[in-house]
Amino acid sequence: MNKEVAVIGYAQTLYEEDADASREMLTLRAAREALVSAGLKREDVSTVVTATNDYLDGRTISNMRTVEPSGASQKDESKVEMDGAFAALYAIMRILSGFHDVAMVIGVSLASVYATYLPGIMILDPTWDRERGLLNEVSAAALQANCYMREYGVSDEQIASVSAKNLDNAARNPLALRQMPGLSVEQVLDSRMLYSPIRELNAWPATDGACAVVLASGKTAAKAEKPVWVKGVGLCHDSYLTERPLAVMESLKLAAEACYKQAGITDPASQIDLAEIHENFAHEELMAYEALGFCEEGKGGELIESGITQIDGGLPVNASGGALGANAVCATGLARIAEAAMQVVGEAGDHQVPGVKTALAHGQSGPCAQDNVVFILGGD
Amino acid sequence: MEYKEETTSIQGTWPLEQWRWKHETSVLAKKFLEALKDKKIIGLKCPGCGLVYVPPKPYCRCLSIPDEWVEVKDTAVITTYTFTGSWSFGGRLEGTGAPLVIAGVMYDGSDTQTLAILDGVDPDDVAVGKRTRVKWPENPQGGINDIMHSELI
Amino acid sequence: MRDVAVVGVGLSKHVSKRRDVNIAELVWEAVSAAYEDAGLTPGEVDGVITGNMPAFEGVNLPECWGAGHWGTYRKPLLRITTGGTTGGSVGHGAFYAVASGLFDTVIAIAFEKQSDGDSTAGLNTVILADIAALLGFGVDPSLLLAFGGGAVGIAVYQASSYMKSSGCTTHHLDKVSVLCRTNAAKNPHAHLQQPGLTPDDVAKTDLMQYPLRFGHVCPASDGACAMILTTGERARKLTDRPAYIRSVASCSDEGALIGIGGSGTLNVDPGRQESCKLAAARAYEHAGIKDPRNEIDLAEPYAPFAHQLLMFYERLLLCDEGEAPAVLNSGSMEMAGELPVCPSGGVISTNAIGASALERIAEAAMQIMGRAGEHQVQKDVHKAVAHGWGGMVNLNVVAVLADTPRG
Amino acid sequence: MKADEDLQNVGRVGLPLAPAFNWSVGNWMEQFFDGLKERKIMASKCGLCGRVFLPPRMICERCFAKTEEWVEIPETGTVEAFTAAHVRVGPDGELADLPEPQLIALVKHDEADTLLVAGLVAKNASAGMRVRVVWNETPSGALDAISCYEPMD
Repeated sequence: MNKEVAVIGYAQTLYEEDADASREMLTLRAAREALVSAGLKREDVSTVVTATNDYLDGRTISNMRTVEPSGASQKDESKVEMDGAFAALYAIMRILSGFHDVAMVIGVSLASVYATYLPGIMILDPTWDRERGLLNEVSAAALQANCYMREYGVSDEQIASVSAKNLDNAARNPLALRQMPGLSVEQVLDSRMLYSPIRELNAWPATDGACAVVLASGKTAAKAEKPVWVKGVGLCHDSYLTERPLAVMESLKLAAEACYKQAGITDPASQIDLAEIHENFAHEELMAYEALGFCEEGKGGELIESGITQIDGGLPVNASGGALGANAVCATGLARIAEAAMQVVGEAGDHQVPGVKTALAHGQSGPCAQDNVVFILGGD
Repeated sequence: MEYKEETTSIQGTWPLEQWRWKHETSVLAKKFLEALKDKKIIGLKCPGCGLVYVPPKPYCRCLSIPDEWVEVKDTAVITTYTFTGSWSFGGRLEGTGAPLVIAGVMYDGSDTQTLAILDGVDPDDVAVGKRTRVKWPENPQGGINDIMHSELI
Repeated sequence: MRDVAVVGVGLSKHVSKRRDVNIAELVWEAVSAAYEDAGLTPGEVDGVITGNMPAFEGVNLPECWGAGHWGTYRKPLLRITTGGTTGGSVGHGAFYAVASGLFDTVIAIAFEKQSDGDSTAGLNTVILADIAALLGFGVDPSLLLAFGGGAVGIAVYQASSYMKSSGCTTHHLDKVSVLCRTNAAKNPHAHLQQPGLTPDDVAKTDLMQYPLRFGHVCPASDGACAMILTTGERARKLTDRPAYIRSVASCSDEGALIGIGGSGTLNVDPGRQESCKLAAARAYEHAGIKDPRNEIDLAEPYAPFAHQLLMFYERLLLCDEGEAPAVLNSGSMEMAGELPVCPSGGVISTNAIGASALERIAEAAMQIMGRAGEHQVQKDVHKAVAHGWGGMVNLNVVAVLADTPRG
Repeated sequence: MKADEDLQNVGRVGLPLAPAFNWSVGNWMEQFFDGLKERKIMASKCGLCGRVFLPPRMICERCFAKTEEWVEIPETGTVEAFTAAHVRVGPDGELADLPEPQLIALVKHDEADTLLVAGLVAKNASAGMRVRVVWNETPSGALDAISCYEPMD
């Protein structure tokens, strides 16, 4: 894509364990701040795409009450019931169609409202897995981690070093929930075991929060102070978790291929300056390295060991702390877009990586990262 | 394979009893209800667009936060109405006699509607646009029931 | 912008209980019919837009386990859900997917299998969060059912408000039910098919809550709808008469749990539906339609309750406000009339909720393509409008279709 | 964490409601369920690509064709992966510690192409180990007919 759509504003609320605010108020805060960031008024926005989930929010039509606080009153509003990164893709479609000029995208959820692991169980095959009581997001991810480790000889230490890296990075991000400066691999491996090999610090923390991103057409974005152009997008859905090889993220690979093609990326490891990956569990980041072409298949463990993905490495991944640092479901992937854009603009403060020109943002949805979406963002 | 018109049903639930919704309104309600004890109806006015929300609401469609408490009148205009039929209350009203008339009313000075029961009113006498007044109890308790009943003026 | 056209439509048969299939298998029936209608295979489609109203089935993200049945193997997929308007929103998503240039051919899939859940409980989850807020105001929970309009919901407030402003009477409501359900008798996919139904029959059904009787209200259906959209260029290769989607527009207003909750304050009367007028006006403008009353040949408004067919006919700018009851009396809305309304039988005859608004677009497309079979209207349909309604009386979606591209 | 007390600005409320569901499993799963009653494991096979679905699926996702062949597959298989569960999801939806770890295995049955998840009772579990089904002596239905897997001696 050549200067057709750009991120022109973004905002995230503070990620908290138990926010002293309703979902609507978090939405309103994110929307207001994103408009300020974009230098626009509510009237300038023509379409709003929210990302919420009825089962998380405990109500049918979960977008019903986000209409007003997202600024969508009497506007063309829709809801993507996936992560906010998918909602961003929908907003991009709306802008590319020529029907809309400026789009607001908001993802929000409050883990303190819902029973943390029940919505994930409700995704499972209701005719078999769901009521058998063994699978949930964490146990499914543990089975995936074991498949991956077995297939490629990846170690517990390599997986733990993802957590150590991201939670240390999170300590530089004032909005992150789980900030653990100097966290060591040993400390990660000492944390509470959930489903082997997944320990508490290998898994996302239950989080309250919202993220908003303002997107604009090329014409409007050209007038913006610091447009971050969307250079490529790609998404893909994979088969149900018991019907696909779990050791590889095939749908992420396909999403990345489509995205790279649009963005003219032929050598991702050298052309991309920074990546924000939606890793619900630490091992997923290693699997994503491979699917995104940062390294060869099976070499994710070696890549983290090389230090390249550290915040001061050649290809920093999750300088923000990633989903391990904060995971307000539905906002998490969108926050990766916001963080990637922030890095390109140079507004990331203590977790700013110098010289980021091209950044990758990734979002996922469904058990064992069944759906994936990838964006390449860049400056002028 | 023998094709069955009725196959096994698996039972499951959505255990919503585990959800805890968060609302600013529950906090705003306290002030609103307290005012009812003095037979006063208060709402929140939006600094952005001037809309007056009764009952109070924590956010406005213009993305401002209504923050000014204002008093509105207890007289109102009917905006819509309904009355109960045999299936209201899941059929529990069947055979109990007079229908219950419920109207949407907009208090004078407010920009929003709320619901009021019009006691003993013949549905034929109700119309959108007619005016009502709150039937205050002698000693308001500071609950929504204080303004739940209105009469036609 | 690229032209976007419908090249295939598929619907399952709609009934109250399909217990021989699971959700995924039910949806497959519509999906495979759409592929057959379009003469395409899943391999020739490069994206999937899907949605339903999940509280009815109790399954979160049902495509995660079910989409293998829908030809989605390793394809881009977007799940869009917006309550009653879900099907319309899915159709709009499919439109934008092609119009954006990111996808050439996509399939829109929307469904509901209400017999897997308890429809009333499903609907109640719309307002539980609000009820939780109401309790903060000390509202007597036993009154909530009546306040909420009993089983009919806030529609009763909307109905009486509309009837007051338009002069529509309960007799008109009876006639709307007759119009739709006798049309439905000619539609093999429709749920309630009542050939020979008379207004008197409807008037004799029990009153649910004033002014709505059982005969004025939709059934709860199990059913699915799928629609294949592609570029104008490819559509012309696939069929002689594609149905172009000229434009889509939606508009969301404030949720209307009348008052008290504080979160739904109803600045607008539920009978006004300004958001429908706004959406319609935007859609007509984008579609290049200046005079909808004369240019539109057929309308598929989303009307699960009888009064809504008339109300939305007005709000879709097809006549002046308050005129629809007279238009109904004139016979113009009938299948052989000047501007047939819901020849499919509409939502009052068939309501698999998440699918219903997509079915409005699909039915309009079928009429333009001349593929509606026994319920094909007599006149040539050049331009049609399809509508969806939902949320807490606050969401409206509109699509304008035609037999020619925008030009 | 989810106390019902009011904080400064937000109230939290729960309601004792849990919508119930009954999912009809369809004729393909029904065939599987009928088989389990007789301790037979029935899988459906795609006539085009030969892929064998366990549990059965009506449609082969790769070929978009009905899987119309049925095969009875052995009760033996290979552990693709397993996890030691130190916790489980309690009725409140949160993770609760188990008194001792339990193994959960992802098993590829011989002759099947998709996977089943069930408990694994083994002293020295390892990925790639050969296992067989342990049938539940008193199943309450199809869902618990397979009790767990045990190592093949």
